[in-house]
Amino acid sequence: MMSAIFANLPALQVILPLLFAPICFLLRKRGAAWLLAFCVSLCTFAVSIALFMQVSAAGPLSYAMGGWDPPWGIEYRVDSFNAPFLVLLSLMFCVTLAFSYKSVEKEIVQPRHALFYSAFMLCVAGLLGIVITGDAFNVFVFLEISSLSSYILISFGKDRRALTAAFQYLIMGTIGATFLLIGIGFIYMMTGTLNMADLAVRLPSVMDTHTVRAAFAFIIVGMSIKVALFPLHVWLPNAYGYAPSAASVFLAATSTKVSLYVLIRFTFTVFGAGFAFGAMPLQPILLVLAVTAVFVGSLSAIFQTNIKHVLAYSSVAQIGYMVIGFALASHAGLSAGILHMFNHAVMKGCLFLVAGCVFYRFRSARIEDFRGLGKTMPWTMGAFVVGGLGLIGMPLTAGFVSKWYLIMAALDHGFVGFLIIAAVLAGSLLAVAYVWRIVEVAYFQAPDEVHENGKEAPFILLVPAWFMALLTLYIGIDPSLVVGAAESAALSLLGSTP
Amino acid sequence: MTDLSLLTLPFMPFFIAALAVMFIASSSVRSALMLAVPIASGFLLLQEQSGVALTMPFMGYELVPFRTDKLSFLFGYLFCIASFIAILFSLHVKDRVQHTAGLFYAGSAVGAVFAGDLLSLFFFWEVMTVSSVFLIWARQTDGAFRCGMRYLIIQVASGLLLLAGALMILHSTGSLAFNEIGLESQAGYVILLAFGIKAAFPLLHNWVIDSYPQSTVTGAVFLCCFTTKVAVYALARGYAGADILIYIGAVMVIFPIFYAVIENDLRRVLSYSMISKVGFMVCGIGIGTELAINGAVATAFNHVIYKSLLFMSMGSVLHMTGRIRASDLGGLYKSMPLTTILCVIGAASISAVPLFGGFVSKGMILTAALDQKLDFVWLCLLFASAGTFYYAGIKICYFTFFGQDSGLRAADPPKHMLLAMGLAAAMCVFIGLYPALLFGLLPFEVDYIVYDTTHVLAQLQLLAFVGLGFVWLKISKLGPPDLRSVNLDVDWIYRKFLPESIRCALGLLIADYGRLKRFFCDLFHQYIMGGLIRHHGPHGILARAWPIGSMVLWVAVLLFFYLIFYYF
Amino acid sequence: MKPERPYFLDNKGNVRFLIYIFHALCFVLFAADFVLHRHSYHPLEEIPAFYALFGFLAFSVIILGAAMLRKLVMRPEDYYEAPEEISND
Amino acid sequence: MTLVFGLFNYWVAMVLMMIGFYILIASGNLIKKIIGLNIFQTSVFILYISMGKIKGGAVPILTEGTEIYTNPLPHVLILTAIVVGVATTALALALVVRIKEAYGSIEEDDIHEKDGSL
Repeated sequence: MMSAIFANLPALQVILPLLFAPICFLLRKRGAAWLLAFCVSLCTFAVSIALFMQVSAAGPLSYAMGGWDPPWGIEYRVDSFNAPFLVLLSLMFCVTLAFSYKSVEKEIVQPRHALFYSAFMLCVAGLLGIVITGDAFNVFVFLEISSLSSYILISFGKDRRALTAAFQYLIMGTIGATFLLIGIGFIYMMTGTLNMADLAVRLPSVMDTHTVRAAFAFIIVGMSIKVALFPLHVWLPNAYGYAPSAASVFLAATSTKVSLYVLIRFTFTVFGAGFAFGAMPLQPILLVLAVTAVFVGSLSAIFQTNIKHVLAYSSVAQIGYMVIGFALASHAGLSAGILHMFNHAVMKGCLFLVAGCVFYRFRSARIEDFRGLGKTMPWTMGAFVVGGLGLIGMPLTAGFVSKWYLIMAALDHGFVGFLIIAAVLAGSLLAVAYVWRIVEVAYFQAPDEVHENGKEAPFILLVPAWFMALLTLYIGIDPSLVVGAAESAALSLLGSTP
Repeated sequence: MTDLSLLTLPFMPFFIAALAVMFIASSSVRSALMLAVPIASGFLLLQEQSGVALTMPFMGYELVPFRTDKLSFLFGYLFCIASFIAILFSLHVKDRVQHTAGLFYAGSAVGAVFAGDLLSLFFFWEVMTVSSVFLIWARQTDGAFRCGMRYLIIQVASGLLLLAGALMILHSTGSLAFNEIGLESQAGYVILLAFGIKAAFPLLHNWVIDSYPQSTVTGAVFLCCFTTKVAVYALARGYAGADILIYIGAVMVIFPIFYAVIENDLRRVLSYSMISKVGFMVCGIGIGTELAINGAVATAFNHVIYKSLLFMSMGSVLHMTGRIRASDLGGLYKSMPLTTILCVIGAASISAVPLFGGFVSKGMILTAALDQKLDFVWLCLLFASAGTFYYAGIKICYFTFFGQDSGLRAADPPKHMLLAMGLAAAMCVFIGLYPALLFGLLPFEVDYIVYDTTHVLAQLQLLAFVGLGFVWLKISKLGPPDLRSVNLDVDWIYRKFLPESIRCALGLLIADYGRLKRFFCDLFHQYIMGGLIRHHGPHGILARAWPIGSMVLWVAVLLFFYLIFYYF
Repeated sequence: MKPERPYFLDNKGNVRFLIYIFHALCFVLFAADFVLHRHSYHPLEEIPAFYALFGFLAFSVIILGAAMLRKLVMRPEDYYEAPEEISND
Repeated sequence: MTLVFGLFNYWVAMVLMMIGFYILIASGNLIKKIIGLNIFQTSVFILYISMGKIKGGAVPILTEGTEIYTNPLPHVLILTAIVVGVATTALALALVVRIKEAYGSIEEDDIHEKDGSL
C-alpha cells in the first residue's frame, strides 16, 4: 500500500485536488466542503514535500502516466526546478484555505461556498499539473483548467467590476493559451513529438526554420500575457483587485509565477538557451519590457487608492524583477529570478492576506480604511509592515535576499548590468513610496467614525497572515534553503541545454 | 566579556525595548524601561574590550555585526548618552509609535558604529531610515507627511547606493569588510555618495533643512543626534584623508551660515548650523592627520551634546508657546528663566566659548589645517567660527529670550525636559572643564593643549568682536529684520525649477507668442504637474482598465514585433 | 490682568550699562593682544589683534552677504505650498 | 504558386485567425467578442487538423491493404482543445449574462462609462 502510494506520488499530486473538486461541490455544506478541501490541501502538501525530498535525494523523477512510456505517453517529470514550485503551490493552497474559511463566509453568498472551494481545488490542480507535466500539450490542457477555474474564482467577487475583470481576463487568458497552443502545434509539426525532453533532442536539427521561430514567438507572447509582463499586464490589477480576498491571495502568489515557470521551462528545457538567447534577440526585448514593467508598475502602485490595486500593480513591477533575472540567462541571473518567484509569492501572499483581514472588517480595502489601523488592528498592521519591508527589500526580509542576488547577477553584465542595477534600486525607492504611504495612513491618521470601532481581525485570519510574515523573515534571516533550491533549479535548467 | 553573542550586543537592549514599549500600557513602567535602555547598553559597552569581533555566517558570507575599536567605542558611548537625554526629554509623549521608532532609531545608530562589514552597516542604515521617518510623520500634518516622504526617499536612496557600492566591492574583492574604502574604484565613489547624503554634503543637504524643522519637538532631538553622526563615523572609517573631503567640508561650513542668518524658523536655523558643524568634521576627516581626525571625532561628540541641548531648548519653546519663528518670539527670559540659562550654555558651547565643550574640539581641526598648510581652509573654518557665534550663539538666544518682547508668557517646560536639558548643559560644561576625559576616548593619542594663552585669547577676541558688530548693528537699527519667508535652497530644483523650466522651455521655443505658446504652456503645465497622476493615477492611462480591444491590439502588436525580430 | 513687575532688561539704563561693560571687555581683549604673547603659526596671525579684526570683518561680510542672499532667495511663505500653522505636538 | 495554393490550409487558418482577432479588437459587443474568440480558436483547430492530414493517407482505422494513414494524434489533441473551447465559451456566456444583469448592457463602451472598468 505504502509503496503503491510512493510509486504514484507524481500522479497523486495532481489527481488529489482534481478528483475531490467535484466531490467538494456535491457536499454543498460550507463546513464540510471546506474541511474536505483543507484535508486535501494537507495531503497535497505532504505529497509535494515527499516529492521534493525524493528529488533532492535521488535526482529527477520520471513517471509514465497510465503506464504509457514517454515519449508516446504523457510523462510527469519532477526535477529540481519544478519540485520547489510544487511545494510552493501546495503550501499556498493550505495557507489560503486556512484563511478562506472565515473570509469566504463574509465575501461570498451562502449557496456558492462549495462551488468556490471546488473551483479553487480545480485551479490548484491545474497549476500543479502545469508544473509537474513533461508533456507540452498537457501544459496547455492544465493551463486551461487552471485559467477557467480562476475566471470563476474572480467572478465570485462582490463588486460588479469583478465580472468585467473576469471577462477581460477570460479573453486575454484564452488568447494567451491559444497562442501557446499554436506554438506547440508548430513545433509538433516540425518534430512529431510532444514530450519536452524528446523535443529538446529533436528541435536543434530544425532550429533554423521559420516555423520554429514563429512557434517560439507565439509561445513567448502567449505566456507573456499570462505572466502579465508589461504591456500585457492590464488584465491583472482588476482581476486581483476585485476577486474575493482568498482568491486574490492564491492567484497573486502563484498564478503568474506558474506562467513564468512555463515560459522558463519552454525557453530553457525545450528550445534551449542557445537558441532563445543566441539565435533570437530575446534578451534585449525582455530586459526592456521588464525594466519598463518595474517603473510603470511601481509608479502606478503609488497612485492607487485601493490596497488590492496597490499590491496588484506592485506585482506587475515585481514580475519585472523576475523577468530581469530570467532574461539575464546566466546561472546567477536565473537563480535570482527563480528565488524572487518564491520570495515574492511569500511576501505578496502575506500582503494580500492582510488586505483580506482589513476587507473582512470593513468590506473594502481602500487606503482610507487603513486609517488608525496601527492602533485598532496592531497585529494585522504588524504583518503588513513585515510584508511591506520585504517588498522594499529591507535586510532580514526575503525581498532583500532577492535583491541581493539580482544585483550580484547584474554585476556580471557590464554596462547593461549597471542600468539594471539602477532600475532595481529605483524600483525599491518607488516601493518605499507605495508601501510607506500606507504605513503612514495606518499609524498616523486618525480613523473616522466607521473605522474607529474597528477591532483586530479574527485569530484564524491572522494565523495565515503571520505565518507568511514569519516566513518572509525566516527566508530573510536564513535564506540557505530557498537559495539552494533556486540555484539547483537554475543549474538543472542550464545543465539540460544541449 | 569573552563570549559574544547577539543578545549581549549593545544595540540589543534598544531593539528589545522598542518592541516591548509597544505593548506596555502603563506610562511609568514604559518610562522606566526606556530610561534603563541606554544605561544597559552603556553597561554592555563597558564590558567589551577593544579589538573583539563577532562573526556570523549569512548567505555564504562571514558577516561581522559587531567589531570594536576606539573609534566605535567613542560613538557608542556618545549615542548611549544622547539617547538617554533624548528619551528623558520625550517622556511626556503618549504616542507609543514615537517611542518605538525612537528606540529603534537610536539602537540602529549604536549598531551601525559597531558594524564590521558593509552589509551589517547597510542593515542598520536602513533601520535608521525607516524608523526615523516616523518621528517626522508623528507631527501628523499634511506637510509633515509630504516632507517625511521626501526624507524617506532620499534616505532610502542613500541606503541603496550603499548596497550597490557594497555589492560592487564584494564583486571585485570578494570581501565585505568595512575598513578604509578610498576612492580608487567606482565603488568608492558610489559609497561616498551614500555617506554624503547622510552627512548632508552640499547639494545633498536639503533633507536636513526640510525634515528636522518638520518633526515633532522630541523627534528633532533624536534626529539631530544620530543620522549625520553615523555618517561622520562612516566617513572617518572609510575615507580618512581623502582630499576631496577637505573641499567639500570647506564649502559645507560656509554656505549654511548665510542661510542660517536669514532664516526665520529657529529650528531651521539650527539645522543649517548642523550642516555647517558637520562640515567642520568632514573637513577634519579630509585632512586626515591624527590631530584632525581626533578633532573631527571630538567635534562630533560635543556637537551631539550641544546641538541636542539647543534643539531641546527650541523644542521647549515650541512646546510651551506653539511658535518657533524668530519674528514671533522675544522676551521669553522673563517667564522661562531656566530654559534661557540652559540655552545660553548650549549657545556658548556651540560658539566655542572657552570653558565650554565646543572650545575643546574646534581648535583641534583649525590647528590641524594650519599644520597641513591649508591656509584657505583654515580661513574658511575661522570664518565659520565667527558665523556660528552670530547665528547660533547670538541669534537663537537673542531673538527667543531677549530682543523685542513678544508678549508671550510661557512657563518653563515640564521637569523631565528641564532635567534632560540640564544634563546636556552639565556635560557641555564638564567637558569644557575636564577635556582629558573626552581626550581619553579619542581614537589617537592627544597632544593638544586646550587652554593656553594663544587659543583662549584668539577665540575670545573673535567672539567679542563679532558680538561688538552685533551690538553696533542693533544700536544703529540697520540689522536685517526677521521676515516670514521661504528661502530657496536646493530643493527648489526639484520642487520648482524642473517642473517650471520644462514648462517654459517649450514656450520659448515657439516663436509665435500668441495662441500657440499659451497652448503649449498649458499643455506642458498639465503634462508635467499632473502628468504622473494622469498616467498612473487610479484613472490614469497606464493604470485604468483598458478596453479589451486595445489590450488585444497590444498583443497583436507585440506578436508582430517578435515575429519581425525573429524572421530577420 | 495685573501689570507685570518690570524685568531687568526692561530698564533702558540696565541695557546701557551692559553695553558699556561689553565695550570695555572688547577693549581689554583688544589691548591684551599687545600685552600677552600669542603664538603664531601663520603670517596673518602676526597682525596685531588679528582675531579681533577678523571677527569684526567676518561679521560684516556675513551681514552684507546675508542681505544679498535674501534678495536672491527670499520668497513668500506659500511659495511651494500653503503654510500650515506650526502647532504644538 | 505553391506558396499560395500548396499551403492554402495555413492561409485559411491565418485568415480566420486575423478575422477573429479583428472582431476582438473592433467589436464592442461582448457576445461578438466571444464569437471572435471562437473564430480565433477555430482557426487553430483547423491548423492542427489539416497538419495531421497526409496526402493520400487513409482514415486512421486499421484496414487491409492500406499503407499510409493520416496522423490521428493532432485530431485527438484538438478534440481536447475543442472541449476546452466549449467550456471557455460557456463560461464567457455565463459571465456576459451576469454582466448584463449587473450593468444592464453588454456594450463595452456603456460598461466602461459606468465605472471605468472593462
